[in-house]
Amino acid sequence: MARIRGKSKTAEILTLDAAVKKYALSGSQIAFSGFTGFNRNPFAFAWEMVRQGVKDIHSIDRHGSCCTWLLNAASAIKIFETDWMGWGEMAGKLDINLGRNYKAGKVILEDYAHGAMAMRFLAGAIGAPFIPYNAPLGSDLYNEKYDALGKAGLRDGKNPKIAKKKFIQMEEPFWGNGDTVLLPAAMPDLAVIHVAKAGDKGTAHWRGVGTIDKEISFACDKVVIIAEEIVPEAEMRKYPEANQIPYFVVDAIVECPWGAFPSSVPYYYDYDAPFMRVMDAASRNPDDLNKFLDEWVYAPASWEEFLIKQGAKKLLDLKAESTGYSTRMLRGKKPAPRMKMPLSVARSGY
Amino acid sequence: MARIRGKSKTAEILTLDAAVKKYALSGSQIAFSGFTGFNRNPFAFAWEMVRQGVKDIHSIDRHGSCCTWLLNAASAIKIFETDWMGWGEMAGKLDINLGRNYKAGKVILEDYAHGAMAMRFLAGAIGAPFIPYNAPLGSDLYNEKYDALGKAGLRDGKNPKIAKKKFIQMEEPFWGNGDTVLLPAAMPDLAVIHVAKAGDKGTAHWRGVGTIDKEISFACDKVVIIAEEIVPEAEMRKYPEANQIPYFVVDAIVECPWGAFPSSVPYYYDYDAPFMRVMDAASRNPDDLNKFLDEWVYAPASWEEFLIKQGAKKLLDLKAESTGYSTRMLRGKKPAPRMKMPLSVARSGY
Amino acid sequence: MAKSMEELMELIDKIPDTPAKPGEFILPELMAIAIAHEVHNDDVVFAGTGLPMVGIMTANFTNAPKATLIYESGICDGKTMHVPMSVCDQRAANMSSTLGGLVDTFGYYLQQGYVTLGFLGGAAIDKYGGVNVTSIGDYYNPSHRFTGSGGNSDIGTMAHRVAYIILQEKRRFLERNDYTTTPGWWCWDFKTNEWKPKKEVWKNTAYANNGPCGVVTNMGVYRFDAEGIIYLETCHPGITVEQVKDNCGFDLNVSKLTGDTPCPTYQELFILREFVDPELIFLPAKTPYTPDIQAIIDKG
Amino acid sequence: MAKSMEELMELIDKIPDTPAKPGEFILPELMAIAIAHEVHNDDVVFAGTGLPMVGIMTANFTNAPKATLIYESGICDGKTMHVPMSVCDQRAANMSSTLGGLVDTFGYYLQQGYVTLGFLGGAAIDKYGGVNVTSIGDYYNPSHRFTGSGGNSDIGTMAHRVAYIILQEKRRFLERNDYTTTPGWWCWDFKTNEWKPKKEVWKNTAYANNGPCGVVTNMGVYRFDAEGIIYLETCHPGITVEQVKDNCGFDLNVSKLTGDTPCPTYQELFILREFVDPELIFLPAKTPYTPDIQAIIDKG
Repeated sequence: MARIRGKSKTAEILTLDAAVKKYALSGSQIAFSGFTGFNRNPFAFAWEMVRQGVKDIHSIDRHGSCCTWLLNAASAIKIFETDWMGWGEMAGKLDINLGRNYKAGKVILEDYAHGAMAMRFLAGAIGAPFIPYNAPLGSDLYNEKYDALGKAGLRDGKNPKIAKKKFIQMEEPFWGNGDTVLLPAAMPDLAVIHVAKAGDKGTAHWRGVGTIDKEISFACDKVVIIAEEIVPEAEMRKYPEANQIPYFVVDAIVECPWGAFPSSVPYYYDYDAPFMRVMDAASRNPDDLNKFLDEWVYAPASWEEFLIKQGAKKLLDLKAESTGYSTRMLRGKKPAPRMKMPLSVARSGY
Repeated sequence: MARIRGKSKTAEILTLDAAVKKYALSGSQIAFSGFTGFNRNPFAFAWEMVRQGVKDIHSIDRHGSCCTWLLNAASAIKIFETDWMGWGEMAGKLDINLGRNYKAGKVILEDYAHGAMAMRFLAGAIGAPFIPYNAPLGSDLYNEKYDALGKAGLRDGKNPKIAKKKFIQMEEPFWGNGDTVLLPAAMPDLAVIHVAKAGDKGTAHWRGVGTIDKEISFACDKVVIIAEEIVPEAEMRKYPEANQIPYFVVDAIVECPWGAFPSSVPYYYDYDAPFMRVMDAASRNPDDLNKFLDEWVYAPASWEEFLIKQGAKKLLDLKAESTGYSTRMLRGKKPAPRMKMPLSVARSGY
Repeated sequence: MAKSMEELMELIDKIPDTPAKPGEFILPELMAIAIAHEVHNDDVVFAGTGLPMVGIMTANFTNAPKATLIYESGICDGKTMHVPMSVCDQRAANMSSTLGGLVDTFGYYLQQGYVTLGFLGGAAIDKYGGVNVTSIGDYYNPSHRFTGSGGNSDIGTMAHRVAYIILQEKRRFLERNDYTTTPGWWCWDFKTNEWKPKKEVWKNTAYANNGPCGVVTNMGVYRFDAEGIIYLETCHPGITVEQVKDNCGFDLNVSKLTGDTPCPTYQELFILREFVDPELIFLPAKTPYTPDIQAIIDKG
Repeated sequence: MAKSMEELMELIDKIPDTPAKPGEFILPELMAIAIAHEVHNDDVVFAGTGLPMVGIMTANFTNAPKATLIYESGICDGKTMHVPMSVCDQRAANMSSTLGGLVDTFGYYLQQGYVTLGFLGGAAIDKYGGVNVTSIGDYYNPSHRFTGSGGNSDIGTMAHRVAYIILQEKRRFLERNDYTTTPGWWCWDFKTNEWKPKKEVWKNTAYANNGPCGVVTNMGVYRFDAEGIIYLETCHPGITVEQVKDNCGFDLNVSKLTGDTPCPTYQELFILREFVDPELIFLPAKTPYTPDIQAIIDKG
């Protein structure tokens, strides 16, 4: 839904610390960039949120990520409105911390689906209040009984970020096309978007898999860009077709190299599957989890210290090759083979 | 609105002649790429349509273009559902041929607006039957009296490409956000998209100003790509972020260098303002128009002959420089100055 | 003998930024600069083809260098070196921040609420700033048929402020339009068939308080009062209030007239002539400089 | 001594494309190949993380080289050299046709009707192919809470055909699911509160005739009859019909059984082991080749 702005935003360059302090307010609705735990999760930002003790977050997302894993680990999420509550490589399994908090009644889960959330962010981005979607009729996702925010009394119109209904089923009026479902726009308070490069005026860019970070950036009131590198704006203007975010949507830019670790930034570094396994293992009991948080979140003096603690070998192994990823990192039980050409192309062309 | 396809399309490479014969059917609903008369108008395709005598086109578009100018000149358009009926540089004035045909009762005009048409194509592209848009309440565009297709009795549901209503005003049900307007998706029979490059499998790409050609390509049943050059598909896969059209939406690819003349293809060639003035002058009386059509449309043996007749100097002058356009072409009364830097950047930076 | 663009750039700050006198510029120049003055440094501006484009380009080189220029084809903040003939001219895309498409500009930017100023043309305007770019007479059998909305109705209602450039004639300044393409401060409520303040028709929408902030014609500059009714703010130099009233189809409020429209400065004219439209695409001819200005230029 | 990937590529056509024998492969290999066999050469396939991804990658290297692989993060037709761990792994984007985002995959591709086959996982399935990946027991106080839909409910209802891989247990093969994430051939009509054929609930929509076409479990392969009810088509080698029925929560139709699930061929296994998951990310271990196959490999 539209927010009429009387003047243009001007992006300011902030430290990670200052950006979290200014924009990540307890109780606010936040969306993070990337997809699952593997791609451009603004982990350093979530890490700093936990260090600063931000609480009661309404996380609205298309996935569980390294960010939501950490926020759940610190019990900082109060409402999780999303569609897939696994995270990272622990695909197919619920985030363990989330499960524990849910069982303890500390978090409300509102279930949607990937496509539905994508459409909700699209609607939010284009300033539309809702969007029709072929949300599957007969799915309990669109069963009024299972509207968790409604059941919790939060659809009373008092929170301007929570729609009065989870969905509305209606007869399609233009084509005689059966029933369709209207979904409310997503329009969170804050977008935290990890990108490869940002100009010092705010124009931002990434390569590789797309996700819906452009839509999120437009759907949110405030936008914080976390960049591997801040470059002169002129640099970003050489190939404007490649930029996804125009500067006028950006409130703050933070330069934070390796800030998406342990997720990947294509063409910069790969994801760290072993570290994600460490995170997952830690979540299996509260003592281990506290130890993990103490060691990896609270103890390091800065994000740079956190990276230094990971060690040089890891940074070397994760550094992306010209394919955009690394073949030096051990992901499974055997090292990655070196290939000159994909088998499908070699055997069947395009 | 969705069309369920049981198998993937496979793009075939056709000549201009064969592509028009196979896909540009009289009476069908067609959308052309580009924007106004200046950018990536698939003019060669429209030119061949006129030569083959295609009639009764329902043109659904965001603009008048060189294509619709020529189709109107040949009285080949029966319904013009669009938002801006000027064309090319004759900005601010109605297309003269269109005006003549409209006065003679030979064409139905259905008025929308740029944003409305963009949203209708977005809805068509994502398979949604309609989309809510802040179409201005109180504008006669959204006055039921001025629904031209309705008045003509064409909203009876018999034509699957014409919605039962031009728009529906409704109360916004999720946020208490006043009234909003639902617009029906655009989902024409045919998209004709002029691009810079296409892979021989169909993946397509352009640089420069964007328009809504990706949305149109997905919104239409059939898609014909007209490319300045067809290259090996492998060539297109080196930087997939730059490609707008995946091959599986493409039905046919036509290689047709300079096929968007007299409009521009950024980084290939500029628009030809003087030739557009010739077109406009010709439309001012029927004799001149017939002479123009005889000379420039019917007489040349092929599109290549048409280009040869334009002369080498023109091809040299229009050839794009590394800025994407040409400074050698006389557009106004004085030649273009050579600049080393935009004044705004020189004086105020970014 | 002719100076390079770089040499001309060096001269800009030597040209006095003081108002030129009537007769030292032509009307389109006055109008282009009047348009430029509507732009604030913190605006996100969405401009239409023609003089609006020329005007905001000039603003970007003078009073509003930090303003963001949007063109509806999808161009965000192009750093233009040569005047575009159209909103989808590649010239407008030079060194832009992003290059999207119509869904970006009308959805992500405009409907989302990022556009602070729209500058548009119009064929006719009503007393409340409602604009007609569609047709005169019966819609289905018009005496004049224009191009239709283009982006007019979208930009004219979703930009925070909107300004228009219109040729002033009795038949173009009207109590009511035959066809309202873009509603002004008052409009029809089609649900009740009443003519109402727009704020009521658009009640509860995010856009209810947006509306026209100014009109530039060949005769003067106009504003809107608290009731949403147009009034004359300034007359262009040499134009009388009587002439303005004679070219207005309703009883125009001239009580708030503040005087003459400010003349463009020599520096503004220099920038407009040398850097915005030196190709003479939108300006009909290059007006000669006064001898003292020409002397500064010649001296280099 | 170890062969390069290029040398291994040269060997592919020398490995016999004849069925291996039970014991010469492990169950995940059988299942991956069973998944691969669901893919047609003219499919646009949308696959989920895990074994579905491994299966369709294998298909792209064997029986369906021209199939288009879509990953929900926005990847179209990547030419993969290393198995992705996730649908947004950059490995999956290698040499792709386009790189969009979720709006592309779920809107432009899926809802638009371009996806011909979805291959997904599931925690539990009902007799009509309805799938639960959300929760067991009371939704608000579940005995098991799973990850939730992800793309399951979208892909499972808008792809022309959809197939699932599910671990077969009595509590996962049910007459009715506690929670239906993705409806199968029958589902609730929430407007009338009736359990109905999906074609009736989805009447007039473009998607009414889409639905499940197959299920692969650790015990067998299943299809759906004209009423939309699941039946056993093949048992995996070594599995009896009795075992299957014991691991099914409803009275399973076994009358259409055609025999054993085809064993993967030596060539398929070679491709799966050497080219799809040589890093052993999804496969638990590398199964030794039989001596005659190993001899072909060693001989080069």
